[in-house]
Amino acid sequence: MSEKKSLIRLNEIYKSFADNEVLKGTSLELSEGEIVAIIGGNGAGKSTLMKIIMGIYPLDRGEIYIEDKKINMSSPSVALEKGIYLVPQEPLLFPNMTVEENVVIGFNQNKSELGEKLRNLIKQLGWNISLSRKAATLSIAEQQLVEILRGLLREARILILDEPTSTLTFNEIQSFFKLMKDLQAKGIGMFYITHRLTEVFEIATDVVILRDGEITINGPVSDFTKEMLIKGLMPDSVENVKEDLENDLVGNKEDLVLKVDSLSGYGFHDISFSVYEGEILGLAGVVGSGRTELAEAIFGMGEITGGDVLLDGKSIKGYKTKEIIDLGLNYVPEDRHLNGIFSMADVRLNTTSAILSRISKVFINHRKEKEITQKYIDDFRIKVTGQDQSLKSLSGGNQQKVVIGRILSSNPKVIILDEPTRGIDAGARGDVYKIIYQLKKLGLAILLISSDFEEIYELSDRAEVMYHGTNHVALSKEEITMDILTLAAFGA
Amino acid sequence: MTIIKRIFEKREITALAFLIILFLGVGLRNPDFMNTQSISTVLKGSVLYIFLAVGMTFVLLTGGIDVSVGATLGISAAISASMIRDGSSVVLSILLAIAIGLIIGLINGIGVAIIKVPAIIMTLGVLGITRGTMIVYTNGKWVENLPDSFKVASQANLGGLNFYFILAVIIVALVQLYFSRGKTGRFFAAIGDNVEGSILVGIPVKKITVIAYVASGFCASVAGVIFASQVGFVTSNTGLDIEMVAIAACVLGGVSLSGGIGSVIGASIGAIIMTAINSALIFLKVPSFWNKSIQGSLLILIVVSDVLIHKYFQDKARKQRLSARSSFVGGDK
Amino acid sequence: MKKWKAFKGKWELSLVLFLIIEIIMFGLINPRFLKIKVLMNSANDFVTVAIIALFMTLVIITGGIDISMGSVVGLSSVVMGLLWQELGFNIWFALSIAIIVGALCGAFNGFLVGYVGVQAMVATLGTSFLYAGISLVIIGFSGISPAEGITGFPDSFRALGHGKLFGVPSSLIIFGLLIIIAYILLHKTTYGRRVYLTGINKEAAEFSGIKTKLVILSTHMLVGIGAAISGMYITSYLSSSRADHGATLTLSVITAVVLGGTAITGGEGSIVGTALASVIIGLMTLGLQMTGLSTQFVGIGIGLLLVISVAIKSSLGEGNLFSNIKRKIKSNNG
Amino acid sequence: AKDTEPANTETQGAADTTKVEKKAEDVSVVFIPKLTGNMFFESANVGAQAIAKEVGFECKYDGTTNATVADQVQVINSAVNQGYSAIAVSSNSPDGLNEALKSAADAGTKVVTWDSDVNPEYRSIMVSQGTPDQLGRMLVDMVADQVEDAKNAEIDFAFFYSSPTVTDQNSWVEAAKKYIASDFPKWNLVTTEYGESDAQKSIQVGESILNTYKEVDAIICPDSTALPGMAQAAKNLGKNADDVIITGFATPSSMRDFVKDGTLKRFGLWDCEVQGAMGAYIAYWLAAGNDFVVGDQIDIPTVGKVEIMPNSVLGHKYVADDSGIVLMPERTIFDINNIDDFNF
Ligand SMILES: Nc1ncnc2c1ncn2[C@@H]1O[C@H](COP(=O)(O)OP(=O)(O)OP(=O)(O)O)[C@@H](O)[C@H]1O
Ligand SMILES: Nc1ncnc2c1ncn2[C@@H]1O[C@H](COP(=O)(O)OP(=O)(O)OP(=O)(O)O)[C@@H](O)[C@H]1O
Ligand SMILES: [Mg+2]
Ligand SMILES: [Mg+2]
Repeated sequence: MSEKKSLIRLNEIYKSFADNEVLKGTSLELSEGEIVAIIGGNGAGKSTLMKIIMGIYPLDRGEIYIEDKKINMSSPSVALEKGIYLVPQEPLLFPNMTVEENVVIGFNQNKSELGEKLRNLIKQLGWNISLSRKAATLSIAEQQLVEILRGLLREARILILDEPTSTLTFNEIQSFFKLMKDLQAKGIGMFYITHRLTEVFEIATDVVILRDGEITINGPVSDFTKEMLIKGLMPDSVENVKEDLENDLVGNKEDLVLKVDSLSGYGFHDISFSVYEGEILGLAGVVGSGRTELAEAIFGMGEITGGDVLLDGKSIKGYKTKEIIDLGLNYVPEDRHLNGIFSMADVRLNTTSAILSRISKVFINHRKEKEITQKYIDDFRIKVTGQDQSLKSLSGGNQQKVVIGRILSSNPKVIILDEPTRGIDAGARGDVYKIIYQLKKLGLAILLISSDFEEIYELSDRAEVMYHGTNHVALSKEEITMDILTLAAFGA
Repeated sequence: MTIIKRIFEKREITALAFLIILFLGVGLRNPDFMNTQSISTVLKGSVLYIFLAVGMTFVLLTGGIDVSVGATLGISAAISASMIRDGSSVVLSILLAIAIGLIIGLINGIGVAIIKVPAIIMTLGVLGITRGTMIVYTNGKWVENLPDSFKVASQANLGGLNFYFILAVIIVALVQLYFSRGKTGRFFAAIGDNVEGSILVGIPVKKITVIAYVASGFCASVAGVIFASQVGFVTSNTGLDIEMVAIAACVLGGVSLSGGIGSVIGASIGAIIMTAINSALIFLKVPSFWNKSIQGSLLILIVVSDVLIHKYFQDKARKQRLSARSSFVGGDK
Repeated sequence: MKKWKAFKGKWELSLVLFLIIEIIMFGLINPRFLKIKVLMNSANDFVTVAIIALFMTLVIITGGIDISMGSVVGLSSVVMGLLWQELGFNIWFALSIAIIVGALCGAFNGFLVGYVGVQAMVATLGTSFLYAGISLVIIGFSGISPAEGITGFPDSFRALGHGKLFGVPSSLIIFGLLIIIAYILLHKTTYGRRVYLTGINKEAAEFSGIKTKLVILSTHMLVGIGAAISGMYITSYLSSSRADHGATLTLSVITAVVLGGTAITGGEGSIVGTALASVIIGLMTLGLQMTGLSTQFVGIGIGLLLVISVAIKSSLGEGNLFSNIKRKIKSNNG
Repeated sequence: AKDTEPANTETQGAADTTKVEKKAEDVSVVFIPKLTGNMFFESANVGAQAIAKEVGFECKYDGTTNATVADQVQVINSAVNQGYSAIAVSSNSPDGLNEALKSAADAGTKVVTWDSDVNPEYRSIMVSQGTPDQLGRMLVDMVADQVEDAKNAEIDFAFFYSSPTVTDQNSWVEAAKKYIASDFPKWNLVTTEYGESDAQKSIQVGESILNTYKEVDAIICPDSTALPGMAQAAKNLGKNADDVIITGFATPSSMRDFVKDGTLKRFGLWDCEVQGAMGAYIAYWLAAGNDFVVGDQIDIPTVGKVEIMPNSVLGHKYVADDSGIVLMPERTIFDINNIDDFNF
């Protein structure tokens, strides 16, 4: 592939945020028609590197060459002019604009022409999205679709895709991959960031592993196997969690903790299931099947129109969130940034935010607060410089661990985990799985909501599959297979 | 149902409806309120606020706020009036007053966009500085006895409508056209909606933000010149607290203080409402110590009902969408 | 770089530094400025702003703002005066009711902002008209001559604004007490923690079981109480109960809070900062007057102080002017 | 109250043999208006500065743009802190300044009021343009002069001034109402409106008054912003003095054009430059070390001799040797014949 024309070449890029050295002399090249998969742990610097290419962050040191010309990438408009476009990890839409406005803003072309092109593109992709909806009403998944549409419509020569598939459904991913291949054939080069190794082999031509700001592996995909990549990603040889804990998997099905009894609300309808002590109940389904609404309703944050929720046999319907937490149910929200973290606050404030009244009467008990925070930092191996590091400077995986720590600090009997590993790297994911098992061992009842069927398959003792707001299928341990999950989730 | 929803989504229309209800309601008690003379008084009186609200809309759309407009209005009024009184050419005086407005806007814009001082702080500081400067300039004196020719312009009518009001309408129409059709018109709202997103799609955020404040300074200085012409004398407290009226006007017209939403048409209707309330209370022959509390109650009533109506429809739409998702299965099975 | 950062982290420290420089500078210009009595008595004038600013800090930390407190100051003053003079209430009982009225005004603001969801600026703009209007209405109905106002309060009440304890004027004592109360409330109690968390991320706070609406309501209520206390102080200090007391406080209060390091966007701020900033502004006003400058121009000085200090503060942040300049210099060298 | 004892060891006999104990340069006066930027007070300051220059004492003009008691107290405190020897203040409230003035007196600062008084215990001399009664009557008479058989005429009139909280305007209006009730029982008050010292609003409110109360015969505007605003409003609606009587208090320069073009016939004011000069000079005179007892005379350069009268002329109960009133010589009614004679 070396004869191909080079589109962009990064030479010895350095970047640090305050004292945190994120990129330590990273060099990378992309040529026409290449799809370079970039993998690496949370906080490895993948997004940072891409934002530097896009001109969002200024670099500290190093050079960027586009078609062998050195470029001063001072702002995104320079990058856009050079035909670079970044589909960001966190969608950056304009909530008060329609989908169409969101996609076409910033173009210099005629608006009606653009609209036409956009409609064709959507048809070609076979995606189902209404152009006149306000972006504020879109789910994260839909927002991600819009971001991708933006990138595609821009006809960039260099397309950067930062975890575009983390919220897409299977079908959407397939049509998206097809389109990527079309673009590839046209000579467009792509950086493709993902945490899913199977995707690397499915779509990428080259693969790069970024570890702690340095490139450790770089080469054509054909040179590697999945195992090699996993090994490259995880130096500490993370043991297979599942096997380790296989023996304990027999749930103690005597004590019913959470019982949902034909519960209805907006977005879900007539849902019934039970969760027992020491058991993980998987709640599978595709994005938009209504699981988050269900979970929020149970948690006292959404409306319940019928049915009942019993915690330890006692109805908690209509209770306030605070009372529900105190009664022993807690929830790890799906949208971490919106609902999960206090980004300006430090780790300690985040960890204890749900148990303020418990650790202190009126005055804050700082000693106790420190103890509790340290416990979770140690237990979950949260990578921080100290308890007073602000959450916004942590990587996604570590942020999620802090959120789980907070949920646990309330000593719940039941926890609901909503997409607990979304956007988290393999290493951190292993950690989170371990944590989940620990909890199970402690006798907690766990409701695990996930769109990642592999996750449901690996962790669950039983599973419910939701489809269009109802619990469509209930599966016992033996029945949980990837095939059945997939079929059930799509309504079969 | 959908029509009602559409209407409530278009905040300009709710604002207009409220304005009409206000006129009809007061007109019912006192038909004089609906005669051309009173309506023209209201429209004429609203011109200042319309200009301020148009400028303010630029800034509010970007997610900022400009509380210095009252001071800018004051200093522009004082400068243009004193020059005209002292015999300078009217055109030159107006241009100079506008130049001052542009400079103040530029200072605000640079402070907010480039030095990154929060908008309310920056403009609050500039408010204090500008007011002080105005007093230094006028030496605390009023500017009086402007030539009648300059004052007469404020009474000029075209087809029964006040000339300045027509000017305001034209400006509003042009700005509205720019916001909805212009190449960069959408950028202001985009910045207020999502700054990072704007950067990503290549919107020159700093430049557009500076332009927003410059536009606000421009509008405020034009309002200042119009003030001088309408009132005929410029007191040292000219424009005092007027920024709050301008902001209230924008809010009434559906411009969001958190940025990203709103139109100049809405803001202008809001400006007319704010003016009309003043006159309406006199026409209702309410003892005037009630004025302030009635104004306040109305303002609260309007924004509260607006918020509630909005919430209601948003909630309803959400529920409908979610219900559609879950009930869809019935037909499917 | 490190030094600048530490500097930024300790905004309060730079305020102290500024305060010292300010005192020395004005002292050099006019030595009378340094008289302990002059300095202490200056508190009589700025304490009305400072009291409200202390509690306003909490509101701004939650991401809100309250521009109606000036009207609450006037309303509470009128309510107290009328209860005492017209209805013959005991002065301290009248005072308590006035403070309750202040709390109710604040609570109504908080209700509009927290529960109804009206933007704080808009809601309090409306109520600022309303509360000022109510003062006029009750004066209108009471038949009191607006020309004369209500006056002639008993000495015990006048001591509130004029008394001294060990030579320290009561204004300073009230200020000190309220600093301690506000400090403990915001920095030492779980309530304060909830205020911060609500300001940083309201949604996440809800998911943590924090009743954010109640938090918002209560912070506004505290400002209402602060405004009423300020109203009582000023009524006593001027021995006169009037509706327009406080009419011009709003901008000074917000200036003090922001200069004190509270982010107008919420989530960040401290009582010590606000207290220091109040003193800085108070002494600045006094000092500028004592240089012979006419009081009407003091606004220029305060405006400059506000803009420059906040510009410096935000320039010290990541990715702004200073770091940009630094980077430029560095890349030129390297 | 104590009786006034004319016997005085220091100023024997006629007080016009004034002894100035301090040199003029050593005396410094702060001249304090209710608010700055109001034409009335700015004109008074012109008089104050002129006499200060003439006599040679220092006179600082200090105030804020807000007519509030709190701001004024701060200005007074600052004057005392800076060691000024006297203040001449136009008070925003009859009682709100008491404490500040008391501490000023305690610190040795001489206190004079002008235009708007405080409780007489707290000042030495007040330079008064007249009692509320006089001014209230003057307002009414300016209307009555323009009406045939005013006593029996049934006329509708309105008040229009700055705000319901402002002290002196309200006191004149109260006095005017009393006078009308007793002397013009057939007059009918249709409305009282406020312009908030906001020129643009004053015009709008003015127009609305004329549109709402079409039959209104007279509008009385004892406020220097409301009067020109009202006149401009009438002009905008094409009305002149024959359609509606507009009168009130404002400076002649702000009304000159309206008188000339016939929008209104007459309005009044006193010579505020002279009042300012008197206030500043008397403050200086006291600070220079002069004492007085009620009944004495002061010789004011460019103005002439004025007599210190007892507080009772303004209806105050407090009577003391060292507290008195100096009345302005004349209040002026301006009309087409004399408007060009004044330039303040
Ligand atoms: N704006 C910022 N300010 C300070 N630190 C930052 C900022 N953005 C990123 N970082 C830090 O830089 C490091 C790299 O972050 P980056 O987002 O590039 O990781 P990533 O490889 O994309 O991780 P993930 O897989 O979780 O998306 C992290 O430690 C993060 O905390
Ligand atoms: N049309 C919509 N209007 C408003 N909010 C929506 C809408 N669709 C989804 N959301 C919100 O976006 C978030 C994510 O929704 P998502 O599409 O993931 O569906 P979901 O119903 O939560 O399904 P699941 O959890 O099963 O994936 C939820 O908090 C949901 O309330
Ligand atoms: Mg990333
Ligand atoms: Mg979900």
